[in-house]
Amino acid sequence: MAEAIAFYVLAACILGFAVLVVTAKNPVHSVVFLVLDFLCVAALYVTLGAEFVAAIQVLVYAGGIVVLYLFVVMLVNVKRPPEAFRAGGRHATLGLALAGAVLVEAAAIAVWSRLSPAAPASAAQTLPVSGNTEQVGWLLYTSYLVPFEVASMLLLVAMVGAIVLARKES
Amino acid sequence: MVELVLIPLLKIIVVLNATLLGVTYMVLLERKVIAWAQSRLGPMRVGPYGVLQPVADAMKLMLKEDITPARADKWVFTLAPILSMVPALVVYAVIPFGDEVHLFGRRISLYITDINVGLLYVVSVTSVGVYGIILAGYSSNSKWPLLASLRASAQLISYEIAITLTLVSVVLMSGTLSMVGIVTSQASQGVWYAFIQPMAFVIFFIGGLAETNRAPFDLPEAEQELTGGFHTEYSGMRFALFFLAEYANMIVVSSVATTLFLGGWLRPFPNVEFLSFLGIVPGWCWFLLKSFIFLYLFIWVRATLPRYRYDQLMRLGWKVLIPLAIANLILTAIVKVALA
Amino acid sequence: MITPTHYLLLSMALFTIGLAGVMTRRNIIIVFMSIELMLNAVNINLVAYSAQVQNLVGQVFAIFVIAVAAAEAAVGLGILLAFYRNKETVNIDEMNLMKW
Amino acid sequence: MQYIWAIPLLPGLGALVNGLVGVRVFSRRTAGLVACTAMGAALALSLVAFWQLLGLPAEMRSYDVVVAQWIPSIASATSDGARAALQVPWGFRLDPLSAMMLLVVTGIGTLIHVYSTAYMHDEPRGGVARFFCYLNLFCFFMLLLVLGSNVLVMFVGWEGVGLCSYLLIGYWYEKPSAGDAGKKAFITNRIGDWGFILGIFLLFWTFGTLDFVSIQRAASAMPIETGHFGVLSVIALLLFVGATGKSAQIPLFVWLPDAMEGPTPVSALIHAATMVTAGVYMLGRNAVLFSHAPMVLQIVAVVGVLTAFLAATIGLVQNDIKRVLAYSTVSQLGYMFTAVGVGAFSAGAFHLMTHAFFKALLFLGSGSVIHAMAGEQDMRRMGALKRHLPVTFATMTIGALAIAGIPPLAGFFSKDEILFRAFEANKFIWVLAVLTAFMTAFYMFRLVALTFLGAYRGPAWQGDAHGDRAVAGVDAHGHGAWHGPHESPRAMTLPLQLLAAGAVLAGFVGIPAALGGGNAIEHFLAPSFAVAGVHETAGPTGSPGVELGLMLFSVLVAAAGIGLAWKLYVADPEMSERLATRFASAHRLLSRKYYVDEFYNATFISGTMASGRALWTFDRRVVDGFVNGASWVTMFGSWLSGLTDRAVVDGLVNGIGNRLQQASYTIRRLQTGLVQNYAMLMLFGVFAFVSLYLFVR
Repeated sequence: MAEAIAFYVLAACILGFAVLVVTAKNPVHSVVFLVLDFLCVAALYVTLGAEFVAAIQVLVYAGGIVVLYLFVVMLVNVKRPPEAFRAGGRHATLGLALAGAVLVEAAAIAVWSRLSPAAPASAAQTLPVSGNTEQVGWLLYTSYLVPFEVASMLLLVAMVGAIVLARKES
Repeated sequence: MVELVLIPLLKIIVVLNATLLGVTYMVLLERKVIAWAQSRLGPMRVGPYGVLQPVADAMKLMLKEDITPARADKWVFTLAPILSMVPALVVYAVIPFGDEVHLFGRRISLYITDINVGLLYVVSVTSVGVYGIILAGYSSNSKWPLLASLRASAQLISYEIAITLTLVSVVLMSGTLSMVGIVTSQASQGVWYAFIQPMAFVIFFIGGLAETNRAPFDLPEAEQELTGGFHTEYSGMRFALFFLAEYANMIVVSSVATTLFLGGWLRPFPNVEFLSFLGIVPGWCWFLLKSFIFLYLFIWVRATLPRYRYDQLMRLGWKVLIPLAIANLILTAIVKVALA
Repeated sequence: MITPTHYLLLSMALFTIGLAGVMTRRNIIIVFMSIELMLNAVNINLVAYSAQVQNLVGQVFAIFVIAVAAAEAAVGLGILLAFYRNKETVNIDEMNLMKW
Repeated sequence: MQYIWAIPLLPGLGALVNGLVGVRVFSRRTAGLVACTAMGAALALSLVAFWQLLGLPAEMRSYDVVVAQWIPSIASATSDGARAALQVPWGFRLDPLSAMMLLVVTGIGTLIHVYSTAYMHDEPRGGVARFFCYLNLFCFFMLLLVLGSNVLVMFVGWEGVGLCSYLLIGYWYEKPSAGDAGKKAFITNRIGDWGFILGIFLLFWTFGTLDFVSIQRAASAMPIETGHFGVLSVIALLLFVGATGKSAQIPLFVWLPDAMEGPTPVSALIHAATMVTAGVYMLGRNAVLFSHAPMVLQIVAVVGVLTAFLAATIGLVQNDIKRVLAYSTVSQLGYMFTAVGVGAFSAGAFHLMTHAFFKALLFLGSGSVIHAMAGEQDMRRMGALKRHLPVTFATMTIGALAIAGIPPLAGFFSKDEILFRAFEANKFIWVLAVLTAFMTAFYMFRLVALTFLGAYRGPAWQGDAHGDRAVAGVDAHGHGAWHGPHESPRAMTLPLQLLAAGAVLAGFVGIPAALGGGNAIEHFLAPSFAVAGVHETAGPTGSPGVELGLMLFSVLVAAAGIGLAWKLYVADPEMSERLATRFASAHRLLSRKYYVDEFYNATFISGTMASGRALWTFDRRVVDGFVNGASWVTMFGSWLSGLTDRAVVDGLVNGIGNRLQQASYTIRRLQTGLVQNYAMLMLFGVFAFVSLYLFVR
């Protein structure tokens, strides 16, 4: 019951903020709604018992990435409104319609063909540690060590690339 | 029912009021201390020795006209103080003020909740706090607040990294993310992490100063150059909110520092037997004492040190603190593996 | 009772909203944000199913997705800044250099 | 004797040297020297070989030398279906007949070479070298012809001498008449050679071999085709056709008189002594075949005697000294063929030899006269040259007597041999032969009389320049104006004297039995024909009395001819004119050589021309029509295809190209470079797949 309430409330918040993110005229508002959206998503994670992911969501997304967006938004304080120029043949409405159609179809599929795995296909894997964070950490440092390192390398490369890109040529 | 709703509610009310009260008198304390440091008297008019000064300030702030600048982004302008206030208060949810106490025949733990990602929670929430500043600077549609907010956000993000790294090294020592767990682990290990992680402690303290925009890192509100920083355009209650948020953050930082490095509610040298007579003093007193010492350090530093230049700030953050923190982290890991 | 289907529908909706943003908005920064939304939709799915099947791999993947999102944001915004420095615009309609 | 292969080779080398080097660098003297040494060496060799041959017993007087394999054995079918190998070696055979010819060719050839050195010394330098080159080359081929041990080698020589005669007749090629004469000779010979080569094919087809001896053996095994006209007869006839071509018999004799356009030594060597007798030699070589084909022999005899008679009649009235000799040559050749025709091969060969001597003598003498008269050939403008050229006069008189058959000169023996055999064989032939003999005596002495006796009718010296010959360059030898007739230099008179000696003595090798002689030549030559076992008994079948009578008769006839000639041209010359006017038509007929040339012109030549024209017209009209039509069709087709190419193919290609271009114009609008468009296309794909999954599943 409480779970259902929490879910519906959070879902409503998530979708609402998402719509606001997309529709906001002012990029800064979009950013703000994005932050709120992410916070709601993090809350959803908490309800799903994924505290670690939730924390990471807040820390990385809300605290890091979106701040980056905000920076950029404020850096590119555009002289003219960015929406001024409108290129022909972009068919935004068609794209919108297609997105809606895909949503409807996928929803239909999801609803009518109960994609939910009935029971835990594989009984909860037994990890030597208990607690969400510990288990995730265990997985990260045992089974998924290589992907973990690869991800770290990716981040490093991305950082270097971003710095190189953003540096003023002089 | 009582267990599930009432007691946490009571705890929250108590903590919030205590915090706000503490914040108000923190302001008075700061003014007094700085006055004394500058051989002044400080506020003396309102009440004996100006003890009622905070009340007067509160009244003034609440009664003042709340101005919204023209062509400001109105509701962001409104949202900004909230965004900076809420995280500051939310953090208290995981701060363990003390051990369990027996009250009215109940065992009541002196903390609101103890989540197993407590430390991450703290970091995340504080990292969210930066939005208040940025949005405030942006929405007030004025050049000084914008610059201030940019500085502030950059500064916060930079020092957040260092702080997080120190926290990681502490977590390495404790083996848990739960605040209570950290304290208990210090008890079980019989030593404050300040002694076995002095580097982390120092870095955390400096980072805390930066996180809370305190001197010598108070560039976001450098009066001389930015006329008050990101909340230049604010007034009245919204300004009060920023103010409260800042001091609340100070308390948060000091509380976290106490929890992580000074053993929380533990008496000094918990593993020394002949000091066990100190045990008669309840743990929450010890906690408040340690936090007070931290707060006093904050004020002391502000009264003592001049302000950094912006590039110096960044150089310190990126080229000194972060490398030191990383080195400390690696060293800790090595030692830990070696001992284990 | 909340079944994974609910979470699925939620993530679908979120994804579609992000998609709509990508399709419609002309400010490239907002397009980026929409992409972040889509990534979050994916993450919701992952986490929801990992909770459903009592398997934490989903959360691990979510973390990887977040890391990748961070990288993407960093590089993408760096590109955006470079572009802005050259063309003084963030209008995606004026970024048609891929034609040549 | 094993070096006989070198005999032809030496003149060949000389020709090579003169032809390659001499024409450029040799002086007249050097060129002559080279040629003469080559011939001299050849003569010496052949003398040695002849001597060695004489040393052998009569039966085995046949010596073969194979220098190299010419045609390695090529399997080929023959008449009886048996597969024989066509295998032709460069083989030379020395046997009595070839030995005799060898001596004649080399001997007379050498003399004539020597003669030529003086006769031609007014020619331009390169010309002389060329002349000697040709001359040597002729000797080379002639010797090849003579010594060839099989028909093919002989044929090579045959063609070679034909070529050389063409070259030498046309030696003064800047003279149209000379060129024409050369061509005439060559083409006429072609007709004969056509028959010859057909004969060769048939020979191989029949016998599967080309070696003379093998052919003779094989042929002797075959029955004599008295009644019917078998393959042997065909072969013989074909070979005879070839012989008529080479030896200027009816109907192919017309080229020989014109061949007199060539330098006189050439006439002497080729058209009197050697080449023209090659026909006779060839017949002798294949005596067996002919003796097995009596009907062909009849034909040969008739043709020979008719040729002899007609040529003699023509010779009566000719005024050109060389033409007289030419026609006499023809008639003498006719004699030889008559002899062959009546089966007297050895007699023919004998006459061949003697005739070679005195006819060469006469030609060289005439050459000397012409030389003395600075190129004048018309006898009516000569006369009384006796005191100017005594040697020439003497020698030519000897030659005339010899040819007239006055004993004991060479001509007497050989000619009487032939007459005797003809008398035995066929009286009609004998009559004609005798008449010919009479006429021969007559015109020969007419020649002598007109040339050497009587009054001088020639131009006065220091007088008018003898224009026409000036062109030829055989004018007063080099220096200035002509100062009267004079004796020729030693190099010319010496051969004359030698030949005169030959003309006197040559006959004595064949003294008939009737005169108590052993007829050595006949016995000597016998083996060459003996293989065939020809029914030619050494001794006359008739009684010696008859033979003696015949001899006496012929001598009388000859004397009568001489007397008549004396009467007409020395006693009172007017009488000849009177006769000429009286019998104008006959005279004209004769002087026009029975209009044979005209006849040939009217029939064969113009016929050929007409057929050629017709063919040409056919060619141009029909063939070219076809060709052009074909080409036109091709062009039209290609034009059509080009049209289709442009219209259809190119149209298709360009059309496709244009369609593609327009399509790309439209499709390019898809390529907006806008990320969102691409994203939307992706989305469209997603939509499609989701719908698929949803509705199809």
